[in-house]
Amino acid sequence: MSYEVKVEAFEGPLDLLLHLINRLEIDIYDIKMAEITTQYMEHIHAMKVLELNEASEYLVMAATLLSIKSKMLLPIHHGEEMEDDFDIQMDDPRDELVSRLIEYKKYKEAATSLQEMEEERGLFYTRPPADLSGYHETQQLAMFEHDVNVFDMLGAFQKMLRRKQLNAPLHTRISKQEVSIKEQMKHVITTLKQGGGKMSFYALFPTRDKMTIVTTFLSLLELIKRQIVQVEQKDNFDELFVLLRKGDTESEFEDEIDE
Amino acid sequence: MNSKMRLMSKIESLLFVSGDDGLTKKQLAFLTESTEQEISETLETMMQAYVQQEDRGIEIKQLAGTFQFVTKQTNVKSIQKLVENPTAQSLSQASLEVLAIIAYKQPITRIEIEDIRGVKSERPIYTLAAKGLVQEVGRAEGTGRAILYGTTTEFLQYFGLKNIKALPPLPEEVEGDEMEDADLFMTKFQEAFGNQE
Amino acid sequence: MNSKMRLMSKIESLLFVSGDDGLTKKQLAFLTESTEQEISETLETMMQAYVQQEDRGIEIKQLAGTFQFVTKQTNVKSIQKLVENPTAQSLSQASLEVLAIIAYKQPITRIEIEDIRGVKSERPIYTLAAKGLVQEVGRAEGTGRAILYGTTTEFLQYFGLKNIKALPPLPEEVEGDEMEDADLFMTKFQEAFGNQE
Repeated sequence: MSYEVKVEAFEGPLDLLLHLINRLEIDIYDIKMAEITTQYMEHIHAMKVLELNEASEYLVMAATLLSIKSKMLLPIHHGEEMEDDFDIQMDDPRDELVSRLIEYKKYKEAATSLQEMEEERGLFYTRPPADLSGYHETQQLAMFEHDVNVFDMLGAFQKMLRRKQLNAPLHTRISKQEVSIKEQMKHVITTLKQGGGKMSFYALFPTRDKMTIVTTFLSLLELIKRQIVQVEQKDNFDELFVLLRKGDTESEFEDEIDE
Repeated sequence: MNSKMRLMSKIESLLFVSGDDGLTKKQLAFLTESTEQEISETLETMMQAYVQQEDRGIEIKQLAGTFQFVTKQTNVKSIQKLVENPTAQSLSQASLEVLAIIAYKQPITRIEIEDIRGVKSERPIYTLAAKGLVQEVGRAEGTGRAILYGTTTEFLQYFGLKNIKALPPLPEEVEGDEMEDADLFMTKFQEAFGNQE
Repeated sequence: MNSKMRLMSKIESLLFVSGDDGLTKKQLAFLTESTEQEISETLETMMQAYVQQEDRGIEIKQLAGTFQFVTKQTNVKSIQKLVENPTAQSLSQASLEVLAIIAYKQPITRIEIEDIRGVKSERPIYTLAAKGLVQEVGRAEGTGRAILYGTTTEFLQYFGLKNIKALPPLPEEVEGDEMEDADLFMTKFQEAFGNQE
């Protein structure tokens, strides 16, 4: 491979194709199928696409490219008459792909201008409405404007988070209570017991909180090191399982952990 | 003249307390007991004056349908010192793409969004909904009655837009009905590919 | 002179965004990168100017060592009118905020809700309870035995939710980048582990 490809660099097969078209300086209306297919294949190999969530999308696109490529080869094997027929009767096999690419490109560019607007908007600040409760003489019933839905509620919450961004650093802030590795080790063991001694690795990470993920991970490493748990994976890309070593009682773990 | 200054003073008070909710011309007229015409003229004068006066740190902007006070861009550095994680909020590339599609194509279903992007888009849609930037605006007809997504007022506020029409035009429109093409694509591909095998 | 005007502009921006909390001279000096002496002099000038200029609707008030903007007393009637005819938006905002907090953090006390929002929340809670969307679900342990609030079945019905778990995730929990980091983390971890065996 001539150069390294970053996994996060592409938003999917269309994004990758646009990147290649741009880099190879290909006319989007006259895509050289052989060249782009080769390049595309090389890239998805380099990206270890099988590990990505979008693996199937990348593979379907690979099949599409191969299919178009082979269709374009067809008329060459026939005589000139056939080629004429081909031109009259059939569309260019690339048409659908081209229009998809152009459509996607439009929104990719629109996304870029949204990003610019986002940056620009970051240059000025508003303030939340003042607390006017002091002006109220009587308790008032607040009614919702229209039918509100869950998303309105989330929107309101989001607005509040933005408001809370202000003022924060000049006051003393109570940092989130961090879970210690020791505590997390105990938690992992309890979870494993509840799961019958064997659980999917991913099931041990039900949270998206980065701090907790890291702590859980470190606690697992520690547990493995102390041979309290072991990890099992049958084949590459198979699910990973965490196993609690049998025959140990809770108190033993407690003792080991507290050491 | 004096009455105009009094009106300006009232408007300043009202816009100050209403914060990022802002107020419309109609609301300002009602609250200050003046005509919408007077409000329009006075707002015009004020908006110019705030920008021109170098000792002012705020100005009036029309955002998400209302008039609101915002800080001047020149002071962004001082304010960012006050704000926690000033840049933490920016959206990911995936979210921006999905948001662009929803903004220009609304109302639109998840499947239609995924057809355009060529990848699953459940997660960015979720993130955008959770951030209050898009919401369910209805249900598509036909089987499944898929959720239709559209942008919110928060979207306008977030990107500093007066209203949805203030979005910049999409890069040159392509001839033909692309959505149909995109929808047909998979079917055709499957047929073509199936034959080849 | 010009630098003094720039300082005034910065102070106006900062006092504007800091709202009811206000800022001390020391904080203002830090944020604007000037001396407390400069801040004192400039604030003095500004405080006088705001009072004298009839077209201004806000003025600077010193409260317990902090400086903050308040609306001018002369405009109290207009603000009173706003309070009596609140924009539907502002009402919804407060109620929805409190509702979101209760829905996601239940059971929760009023004090905890106020800690999250940073403002008094008695009224919105009262309103939501009156509408049957939230209710007392128990008492907190410890002194005072504060009321714990939670959502009702009526709440689920109102928002068309099957159960409380059907709520979409909170924005902080789906923060795009964090999720990506987590995914990447898992991938890397898996690689590392695969090799180890």
